[in-house]
Amino acid sequence: MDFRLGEKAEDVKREIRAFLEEHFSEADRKEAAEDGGGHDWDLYRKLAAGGWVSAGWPKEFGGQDRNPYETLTLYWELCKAGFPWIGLLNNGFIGHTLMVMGTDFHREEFVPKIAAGEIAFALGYSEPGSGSDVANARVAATPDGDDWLINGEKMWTTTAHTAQYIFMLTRTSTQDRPHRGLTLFLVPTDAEGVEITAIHTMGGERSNGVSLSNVRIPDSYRVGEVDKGWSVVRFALGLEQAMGYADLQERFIQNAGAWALETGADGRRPFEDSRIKEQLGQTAIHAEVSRLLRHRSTWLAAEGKDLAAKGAMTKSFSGTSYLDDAQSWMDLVGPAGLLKEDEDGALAEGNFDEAFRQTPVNTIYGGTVEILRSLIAEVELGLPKSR
Amino acid sequence: MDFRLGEKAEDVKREIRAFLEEHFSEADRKEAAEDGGGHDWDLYRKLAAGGWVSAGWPKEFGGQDRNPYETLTLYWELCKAGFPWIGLLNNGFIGHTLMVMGTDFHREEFVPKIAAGEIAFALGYSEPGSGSDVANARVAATPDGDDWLINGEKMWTTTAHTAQYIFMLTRTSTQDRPHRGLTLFLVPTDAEGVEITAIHTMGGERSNGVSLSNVRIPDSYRVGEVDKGWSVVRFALGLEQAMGYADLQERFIQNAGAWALETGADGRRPFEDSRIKEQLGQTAIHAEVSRLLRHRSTWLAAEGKDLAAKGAMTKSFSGTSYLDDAQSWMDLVGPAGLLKEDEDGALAEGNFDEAFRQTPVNTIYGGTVEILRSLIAEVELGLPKSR
Amino acid sequence: MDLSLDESQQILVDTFSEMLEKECPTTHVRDCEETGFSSVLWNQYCELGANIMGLPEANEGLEMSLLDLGLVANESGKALAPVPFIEVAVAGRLLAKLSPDDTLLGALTEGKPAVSLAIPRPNAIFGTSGGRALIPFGTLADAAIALDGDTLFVAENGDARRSGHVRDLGSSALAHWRLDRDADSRVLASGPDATDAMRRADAEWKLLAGFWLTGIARRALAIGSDYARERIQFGVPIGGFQAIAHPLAENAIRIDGAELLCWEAAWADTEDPERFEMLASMAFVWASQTAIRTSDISLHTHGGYGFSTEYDIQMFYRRARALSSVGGGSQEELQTVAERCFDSDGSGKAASLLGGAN
Amino acid sequence: MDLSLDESQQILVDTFSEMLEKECPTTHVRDCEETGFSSVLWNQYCELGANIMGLPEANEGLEMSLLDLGLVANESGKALAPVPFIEVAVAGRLLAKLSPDDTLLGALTEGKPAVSLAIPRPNAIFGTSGGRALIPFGTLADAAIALDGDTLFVAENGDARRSGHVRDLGSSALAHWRLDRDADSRVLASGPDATDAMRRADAEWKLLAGFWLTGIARRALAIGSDYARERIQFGVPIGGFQAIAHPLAENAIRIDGAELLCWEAAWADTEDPERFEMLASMAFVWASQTAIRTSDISLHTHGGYGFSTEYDIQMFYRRARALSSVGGGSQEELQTVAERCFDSDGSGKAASLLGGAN
Repeated sequence: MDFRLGEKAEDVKREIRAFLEEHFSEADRKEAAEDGGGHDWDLYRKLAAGGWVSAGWPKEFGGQDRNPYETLTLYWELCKAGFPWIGLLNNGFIGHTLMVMGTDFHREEFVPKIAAGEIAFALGYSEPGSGSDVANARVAATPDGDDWLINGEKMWTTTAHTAQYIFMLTRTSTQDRPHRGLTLFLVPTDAEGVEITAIHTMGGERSNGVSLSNVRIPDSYRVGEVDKGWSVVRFALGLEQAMGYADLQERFIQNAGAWALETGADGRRPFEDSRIKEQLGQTAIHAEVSRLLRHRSTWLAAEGKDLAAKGAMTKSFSGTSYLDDAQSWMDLVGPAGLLKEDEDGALAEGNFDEAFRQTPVNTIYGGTVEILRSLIAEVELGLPKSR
Repeated sequence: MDFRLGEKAEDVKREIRAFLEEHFSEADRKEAAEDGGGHDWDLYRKLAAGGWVSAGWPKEFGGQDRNPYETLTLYWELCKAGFPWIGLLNNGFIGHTLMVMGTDFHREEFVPKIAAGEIAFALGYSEPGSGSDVANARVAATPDGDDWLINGEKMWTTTAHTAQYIFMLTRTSTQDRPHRGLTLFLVPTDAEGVEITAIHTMGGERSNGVSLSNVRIPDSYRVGEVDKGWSVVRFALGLEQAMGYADLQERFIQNAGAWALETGADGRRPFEDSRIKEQLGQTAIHAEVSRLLRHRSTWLAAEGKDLAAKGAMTKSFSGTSYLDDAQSWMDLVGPAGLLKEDEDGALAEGNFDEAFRQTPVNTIYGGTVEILRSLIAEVELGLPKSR
Repeated sequence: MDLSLDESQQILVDTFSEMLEKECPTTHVRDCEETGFSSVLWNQYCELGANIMGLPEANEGLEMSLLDLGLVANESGKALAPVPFIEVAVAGRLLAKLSPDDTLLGALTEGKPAVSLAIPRPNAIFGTSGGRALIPFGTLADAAIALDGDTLFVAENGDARRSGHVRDLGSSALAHWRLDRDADSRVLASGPDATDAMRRADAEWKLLAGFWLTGIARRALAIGSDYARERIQFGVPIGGFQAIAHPLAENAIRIDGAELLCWEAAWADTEDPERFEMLASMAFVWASQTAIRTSDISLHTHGGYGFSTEYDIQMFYRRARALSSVGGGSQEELQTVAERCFDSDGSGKAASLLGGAN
Repeated sequence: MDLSLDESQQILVDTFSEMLEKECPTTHVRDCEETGFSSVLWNQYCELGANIMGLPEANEGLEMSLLDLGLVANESGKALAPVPFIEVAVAGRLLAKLSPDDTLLGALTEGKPAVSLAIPRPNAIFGTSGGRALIPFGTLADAAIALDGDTLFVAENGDARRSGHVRDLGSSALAHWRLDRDADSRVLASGPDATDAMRRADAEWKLLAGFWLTGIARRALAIGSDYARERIQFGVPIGGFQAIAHPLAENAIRIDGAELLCWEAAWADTEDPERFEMLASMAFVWASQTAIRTSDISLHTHGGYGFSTEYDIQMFYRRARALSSVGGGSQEELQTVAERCFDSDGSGKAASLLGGAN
């Protein structure tokens, strides 16, 4: 038994913290939070220059062959620091996918550019009518000569406005059950017929709606076999679910703790109140359990073991416990907790307000807790399907 | 707007408290709790002698024509005092049912004896295979000449071991949907082929299983039309759901409060701790809301208005909030909370232990919270059926 | 027992409900997100007499009951009305009692949102800075009433006291005020008169906030239920899934409970006065817990859309939380509930207060 | 990173699991409800060396790790074994450290459940009577170790100290003990040595209780899931209803979390000692909350049957609650978690402790 992530991961932690120290100022953090788009080209190119974009890729594709614990640490530190890292996450995944499932053309045309930080991908799974029911995607791809024509509406396509391509789930057949007629394409965001509209959210994140009108895509931009896209999507969602928000929970408990230990204007420290201590204790436990579940997911993946529903557990627990904590804290800290960062008198750098606004969606995107619980009930407990 | 139950109810409260003072000692209370059967013939006859058994019945049937607020108060005070009142409750209901839906034979043979405290009825709805799915009853009643033969197993037939009759739901047809082939009979507990087995529970209540083997029942013991028993059962369950446990919640908060205000061996009072105060506040609110919901159910019934799902709301809220409180308190009070009444060092007369053991079933019997929530979702919110 | 509104109460509800439907659609609430105040809408309120409802006739008031005020607050909550109805009502009643000739009362009757109050927090979990407080609608008020020890005073010259609008989660028009008892302040009362009056005013604020929060919850539930009936996933309306339907149903119960509790507290003001302050505290806590939970559940029911600023439900989620926090939050108020339920000297009060009106 | 048991650990688990399956069916637990102790089963434990596992070789012990002890506690929890495994282990280790030649150690190695301890409650919500405490398995022990201020002592002559068995919710073999420092007591340590040693012993007790509670939860979940798969209502297994399936699934996650947390704490004992006491506290709280919730959900899944004494699940429900309460309960321990997470002087400790082993 060993709960350490290992020396290499320790090194990554030091290196990425040094990188952040050098390239990511407090002002950058606030700007990223204000923008909410999850991707910043200037910062991203610096990451790429440091080799971080392809860190987890095999050396043959120009990567650094870093182990899953190193990648975990990279993501963890960036996320916790408030770095706009969604583009990195997407690109890491798409790069991987293209290396494994792509054609030679994909590997030559896209992979090196991703590694170099020149292009970025957004993920286009959700649609207005298919949220938790991802397999119900209706954006249609119909053959037209050697090309495909794509029509429909995508939703929640985060980073689409800064990315060059969308990795898009489309419907190519309605003959069989819904998940047997799905195909993936790389859709250039500057292609004719693509329109991108900002979707702003309560949490401050900016996402996008994407409208597609007779968008012509060559067959060479198709990824994987026709009608066989479902397994790719499930794999992608599985990766997301295995992560959770333990990094943000760690930041939250550290901020809350630091605030509680400060002496207030009245000469007392919140830490002296038993209710504050209880809430610190509970929040710390939630953060620790979330971290352990995420580490376990990483360990299972590193060992090549079947994750079964362990990934779903990671996200479900982390999403609900962080939400619970954000809500409990807000009730505890009185009106000053409502104040936004930088407002006079704001507590814990506005983290109480921020967490209150940002945590509800954690129980939704990348798989709602309802979907995850049904999955866990089936896979872990052998209960019948409960949708 | 008027939140008072009225003068008459006030009178009942005084009278029944005087009755309890005279006839129901602390030793009686402990004996009733120990026995757990919910009915005591000695005490019951005294109640009947005071006219309480038929208090809510019309005068023409020898009742006192008391209004629903008076009946509410009667039940409330008895329950809160720990009086074994389940027999009274069942008999009040069966008496009513026989007056309204019974034959002349029923009204002459049974009603006066109920009022006199001579006979008692148990309710026989549940079966080993039909709990929340009451309509799925399988105990079979088959015609045999002018009689019926009854076969099968009943479960959770509380007071069957002290009652003369069981008001029993049986299956008389399997031709149509489950709830369209149900018929009710009065089954004498001393009839040949009836066997009653004690079921003991964690909460200390004693219930019964009833096995029926070729039990011969004359057709005159049938209540209501053949195959039309479902509406009777639904009505009965509706009455139970409109009650809840607000009386017991009131007792619980009063006991907890009295304990918190006592000076302990260390010279401090638990009330001085902010966590104890919070829990007292929350428990008091739950008790008040439960009381208000129950009063509303009573008011709606008194006004002849449709209860819709308001009865289900009463029981669902009361059952879950009392359970939550019992669990929260037990966590708060440390090991001494585990001790049973009369043990050296037990807290609040053992009420913490008692509530912890008794409250879980409140979310089950008379309609599980799941069934009630589905009903509320359909009736109050217009959502689709969610079973 | 009578748990219905009488005719005049129903007319009051209908009047405000209709006005708000017309004048305060959620688009209007959105337009006022930055300041948290709509002067246009407040004028409508004043035209219906909302500013003088709770004042005595001697102050040109309508002498309406707390229940009437509560019904208006409830409708306001449903509409998320960005107006200082509660503060004006409570501060006005407090002034009318202690300083019936106050010029500020004149300002209130003219429809100016001139006075607010510093809500006392005797059980605050951590201290606030001495002499400084977040005042609801403190961005607008000329004066705020506050308690300092056992002295109740009016802090005037708001412009000099407030340090600008601070942005908050729920557009609560909050401002920090210096509450020094300087030349721009005057004493309203001292000793037990002062603490009694402020405890009473606090209970009124809490009760009206309870009504308001119940309104937020009621509307949030309706929005969530509508969505659950209409949104199709896996080929059926999501309201048919127990995981969606049951939490909504549970909150339907809680909201009914909050409404009954608010009504009972307002009714008790005149009919069972010994229980009034306890019930007002309970109503605030329960309505807070209910509004926060219901708006959360309804937001969640919307899936990702609930999170989008284009949808209304997130405004309910933020405001439910914010209004409760402005009053100190539910956990803090629970202590007050306990103190009002139980005589700390262990006398028999608890049994009678908890036993209810009967 | 390696989150699996090694071969010897797996053998240990299998050994106890097989023994318990044979010697401790729930019928046996039922037979011991009155006393909360099975001498027959305890003999089996001793035959497998459970009484000396945690002792040093110098005391004829097996010097096994806390993780090994935890694995045995976990299996014991699954079986609801009525034996003082935790108390004997913790008290024995404490004695071995401070009083290696103690005659009580001899009694323990002979298999007598001779020593228990008074679990300290520095954050007790209300006071316990001075010099009197509820001792787990205090019905059997000859002696109990207790802290009095900064003096750690052994209170001997149990027969004279205990006032009989008190019946409790979870058959915890509790007895009240007088803990006077009289002629029948002797000092083990004083000053920081004493408080450090007791804090350490408390952490060990809490961690082993965490393992035990995790075992209770794991088995309770299995019982509830089995029932949900088999019980038919409305024509289908009830496990197909989200209202039944989702709470079970949620607790499956919590149990995995509790197990990981217990493992991490036990591992940290030697590998990350600075975090050990913090993690032990966390493990106790989380396993408590998880076991209580899981056993409640599983009981509820059974419908009325869960309530019947004939079904096993109610024994899990009662014991989960009781074992947690014997340790003071989770809410009390949360304060300890916070104190161990954060240096109260605000130094940088928090960041490093909370940041985990990495």
